[in-house]
Amino acid sequence: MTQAPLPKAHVRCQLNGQPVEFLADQHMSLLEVLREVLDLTGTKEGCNDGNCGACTVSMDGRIVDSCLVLAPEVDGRTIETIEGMAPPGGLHPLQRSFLEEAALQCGICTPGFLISAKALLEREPDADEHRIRHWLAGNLCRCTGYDKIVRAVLRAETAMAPKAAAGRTRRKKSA
Amino acid sequence: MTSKTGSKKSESKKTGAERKFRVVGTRPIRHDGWDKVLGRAVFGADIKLPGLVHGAVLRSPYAHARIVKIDLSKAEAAPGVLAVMTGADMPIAASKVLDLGEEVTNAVFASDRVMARTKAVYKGHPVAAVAAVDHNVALEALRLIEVSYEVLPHVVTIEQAMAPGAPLVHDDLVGSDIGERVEHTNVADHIRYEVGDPEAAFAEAATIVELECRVSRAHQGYIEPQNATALWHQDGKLTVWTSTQGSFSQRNSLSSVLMMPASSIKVVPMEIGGGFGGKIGIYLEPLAAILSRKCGHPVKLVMERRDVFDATGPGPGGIIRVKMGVDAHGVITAATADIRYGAGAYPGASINPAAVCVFACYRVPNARIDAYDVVINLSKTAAYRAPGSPQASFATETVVDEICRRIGMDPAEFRLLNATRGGDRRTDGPTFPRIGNVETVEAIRGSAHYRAKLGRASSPTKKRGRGMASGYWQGIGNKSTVTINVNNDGVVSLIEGSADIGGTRTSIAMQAAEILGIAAEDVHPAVVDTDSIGYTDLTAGSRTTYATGAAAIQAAEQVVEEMKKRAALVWETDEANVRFADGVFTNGAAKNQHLTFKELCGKLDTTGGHVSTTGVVNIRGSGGGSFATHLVDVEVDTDTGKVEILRYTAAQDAGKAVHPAYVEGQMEGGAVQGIGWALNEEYVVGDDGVMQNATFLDYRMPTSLDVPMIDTIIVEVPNERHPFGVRGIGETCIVPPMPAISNALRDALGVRLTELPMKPGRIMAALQAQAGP
Amino acid sequence: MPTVFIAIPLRRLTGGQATVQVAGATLRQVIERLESSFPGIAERLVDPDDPDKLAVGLAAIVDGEATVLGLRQPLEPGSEVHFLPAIAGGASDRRRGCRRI
Amino acid sequence: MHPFRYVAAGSIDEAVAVLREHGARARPLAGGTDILAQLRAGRFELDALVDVKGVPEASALRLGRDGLDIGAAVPCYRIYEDPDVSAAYPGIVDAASLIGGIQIQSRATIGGNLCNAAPSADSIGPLIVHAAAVTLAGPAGTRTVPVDSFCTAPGRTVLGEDELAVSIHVPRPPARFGAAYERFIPRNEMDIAVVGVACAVVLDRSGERIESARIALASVGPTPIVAAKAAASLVGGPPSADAFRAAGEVAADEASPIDDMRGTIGHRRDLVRVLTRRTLERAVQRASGGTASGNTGRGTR
Repeated sequence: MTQAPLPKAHVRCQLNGQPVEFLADQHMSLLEVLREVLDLTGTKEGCNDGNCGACTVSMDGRIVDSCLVLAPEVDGRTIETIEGMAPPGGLHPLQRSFLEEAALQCGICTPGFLISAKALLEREPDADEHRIRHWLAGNLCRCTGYDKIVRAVLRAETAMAPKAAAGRTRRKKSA
Repeated sequence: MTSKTGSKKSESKKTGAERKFRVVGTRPIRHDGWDKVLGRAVFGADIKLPGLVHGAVLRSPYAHARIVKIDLSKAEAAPGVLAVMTGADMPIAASKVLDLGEEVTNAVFASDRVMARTKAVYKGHPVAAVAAVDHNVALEALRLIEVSYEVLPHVVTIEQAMAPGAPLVHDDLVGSDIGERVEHTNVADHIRYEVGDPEAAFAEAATIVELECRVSRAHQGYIEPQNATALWHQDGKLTVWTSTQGSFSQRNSLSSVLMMPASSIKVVPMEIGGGFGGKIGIYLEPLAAILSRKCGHPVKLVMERRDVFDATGPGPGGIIRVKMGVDAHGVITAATADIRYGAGAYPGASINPAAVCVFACYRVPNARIDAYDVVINLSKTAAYRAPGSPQASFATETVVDEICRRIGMDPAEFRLLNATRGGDRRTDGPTFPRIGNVETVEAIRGSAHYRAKLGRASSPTKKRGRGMASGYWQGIGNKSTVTINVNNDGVVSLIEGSADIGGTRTSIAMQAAEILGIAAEDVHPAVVDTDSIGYTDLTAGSRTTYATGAAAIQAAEQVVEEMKKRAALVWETDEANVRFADGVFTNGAAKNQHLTFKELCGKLDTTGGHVSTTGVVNIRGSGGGSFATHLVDVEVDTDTGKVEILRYTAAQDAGKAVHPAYVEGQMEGGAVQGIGWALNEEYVVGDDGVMQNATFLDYRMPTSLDVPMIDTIIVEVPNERHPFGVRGIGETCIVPPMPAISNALRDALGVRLTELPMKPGRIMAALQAQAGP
Repeated sequence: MPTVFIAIPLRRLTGGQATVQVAGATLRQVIERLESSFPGIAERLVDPDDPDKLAVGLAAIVDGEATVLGLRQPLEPGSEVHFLPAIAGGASDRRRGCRRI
Repeated sequence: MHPFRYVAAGSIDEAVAVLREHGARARPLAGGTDILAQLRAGRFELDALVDVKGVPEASALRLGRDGLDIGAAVPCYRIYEDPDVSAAYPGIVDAASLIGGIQIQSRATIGGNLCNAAPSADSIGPLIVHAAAVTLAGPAGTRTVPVDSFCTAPGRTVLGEDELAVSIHVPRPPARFGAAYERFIPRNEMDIAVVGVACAVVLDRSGERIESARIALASVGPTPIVAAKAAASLVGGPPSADAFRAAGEVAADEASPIDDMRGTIGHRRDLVRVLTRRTLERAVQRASGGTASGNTGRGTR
């Protein structure tokens, strides 16, 4: 404990479309940096060991648990968090469908689910219920029982690809 | 996974006369929704304050140990450390703790629980805490605190704790055995209810079934860990920002533990990331307060997940024996229950609600219920969604299922034959008002699911089964305050003190909107701190939409009365001539004189100024509580013991569903929590008294891939105690899933699982026992 | 006259009687009359620190619902009174180590 | 967490130099999904973590004539999203798509899974039945160790303090080869194997006889267990249900499970029987050109 403190890591990355530069302890997680250094508290901590998905962010287009990424590792990377999801003044179709389907109760897991679901729909815009459930299994929700979350993702698929998906989703979705 | 996404949502079963609603029963977007989907909602751990510093808590690694010595010197000297505290800093003097006995106040236990003084009585029991310039410095400083422990023998099961000569969790605990004082015991309480003569009735019964069930303690599993930020102001006042189910009850607890007047404490409720009963008690708040007093900064403490499992209160585990007898027609004639719950390290498992709920679904003319509150060296249990009911009801509902099999009666018919109705006496004495028990059974019997065939299993080694179970939670009423401020633009601000965990801002705002004849969106609800609204009881006991809703209705009705006066001024007529309906004021004494609510709001400044009203309620009881009946289809792999939930339907009495989507959400979420408790969730405690699976990885809560869509049927039997007929619905939904799944497994496999969780290894062991050696 | 249902731990004081008819227009009056018939029962029902309150951890269920007025709860001639452990709702945290009934 | 240095190594030499400097107080960092959780839980403390994702040999995924080379820092998704690898190495893809959830698979690596040496590791069994070997680099140069002799105890391997795993070589499977991995978990995702079984078979030309077989078991011993007797029982015989069942019985005897929070001895032996049978069926199906792939990470149903 008596040795001199380690120098901080100097990190540059793209964050929600903007270049960002920060200093962080070398052992800090991306989650800590987002919440404590950059004041982006939309990304939540639920377990700090990669088992709840509340801290999910996108890194170079892939979802990761930000609690399991070290701050210096994001140097040169592209990070997207919940704060960067909506267009200015609006909502992403998933954000809207989560509201319309009442897909959140307490809301603590919601940012993580939204980031995960967005990554899924960017890859598989017509993912079916099973695929959605599989993709979202790394995100725990304790309030909703997942029913309305899955419905919200299905609804967003329709909203994002109205022509292609309308007929199929109508069959899949509840009245 | 074969969920039926095409399944119809929320068949609604209406019963009884109905008021015509314009807002209640619709599905507006929740008011706090935008902030929550944008990541802007500020939860407890998100708070930032000028000068904020961070803390960490040192916890006992032992389940039971005397604290011989704590050396803080190295931690205090470490760079960046601002304050260190131990139990010696807790305001209640040590000598007062020795006064434990009949005069003990629960504040002593609450205080003792948040930080140990002389001995640690559960693994994870705080023994010291540090505030430092950042969280990691605080964590590192914990490693510099030297604690010498004398490890004591522990008891972590009910059998261990009740055994003759068992080590005592508290040397000075005074227990009560049906009112008789007992010393040197781990049984804090034994209560009994008795009606009629159960032994005589059993002697006459045509069929008797008795089962002993075991239930693991189970954690609420909220995703947001406990957190608290406190600032001890220079003038002696205290502000606490925290995720809590009740800011006022939190204030009361802090007042007792910190020995300061409640009025000197301001509790600011942050957005709360789930509670389910687990965020009622105080954990970190007093520690943050004392650290703040010592260092002069606001101090933030956030629990780690491991500590959430180790050191906060899950629902209790228990051993429940239920015996029930029926006559030749299948009518219940007698039942007894022996309920033993492990309270954790301090008394207060939910044994009384267990006793109230254990037979609540059935008419039982001759009954005896014994319930025991047993202290053990695990963290003190807390409320968990219908606290006490699921464990006891698991035994009752599996016994009922066995009786149905024994006498060859359909389980829905059996329930309809024996169900409690309004006017029936509960086994604990009082009579039910109008209730919806029968109606939930009828709703299930009438559902598409009930009529559907089970279908063939997906492979030869798999077997399918169907099970039904009912459940009850009583709920509470109590105190709530709502203030409505009317704005000139026709929008009203609704100020409340009820923590919103699952959308109650909206369900309360909708009730005010209904009275005011305006859109739900034109009521802007806000949950405020304890200095800014009148006393409001906690968000628990299924009370918020019911009781705070009633306060909102009262406040809105006062607004209408005042606005009628204003309309009379506008029209220069007598107030008695002004009528109000559907959001429009009309002058009964003149033609074509009417003003919408919004229009009249524009004239407030010229008719006497702003309008502000406050509704204050203190409601006796819940109006009978809420009943539910669930139906589940399972498929079991007899090679591995793995269970798949194929189809699930939940019917529950909501009285009147204010926002049906959030009523469904409660039913769906409760069912899935119950599925978790039924199949996998448990505390695995080692011989060392330490929970071995204290991570989300190993605690095994259901993921989205583990459950199907949950079909819901909202039954509406109006609550006579609420103006709109609303019943609290948040809790009952966790009661039926565990027995429903046990009953479905019985149907599929021919074996009875009596121990929760019904994990694969247990199912395989049961199948092998059935097959014989 | 209101009917008071005597909880099992208190029946020792009532000579085993499970229900007792007691005159009284409020809970306080009923408890006072109970005390005169069955000495010692009041101290099991009333908070020793506040004579307006029920004992800690105790609820009085009057006509099916818990009273919120404590001993000032008005009673009807046909009222039913049960003294039961407090249900505590979702709020079982605030319990004592030892109850009085 | 005890503060540590983060070093992004650009070459094997750089990485080895840091490991040499710190000895037991430095470790390589690949996906980090195990080591960061363990550090935070206080299981051990380090003075340095060497990120090897920038080491070219460790981040390459190469499918060549002689087989597959999986850099130790290659995350799972790169394996299962590669159609050629998926077609040629379904047993390894089975494991790569089972580890954690999607978030974890973005980061977690087969190399990390191997070096973490958990008895329950999902990828080690498939590597063993694929006869894989791991290349280690240290101050004295590189050496190659067969995966089946890499783990020595729970969390322990033959790796020296100043060594790191660089890549894993999986030989090109012979003709009529099939492999499969299946695990049992109580949930359907985000769980640790109660038992895992990996099998590989080579059929003879007729497809009627098993020419060779390998079976490896996870979570039923301190290290992955090679069920050699069970595998031997199959050789020369037909790929029949009876043979698979018999092999399952032998494998259950070869397992040495313990009771712990994730399962009991009895249940684990039962599961070895069942999963051996099931994975053999799938491996043979794959060896015969069937399409028994399409794992969605859902564990045993």
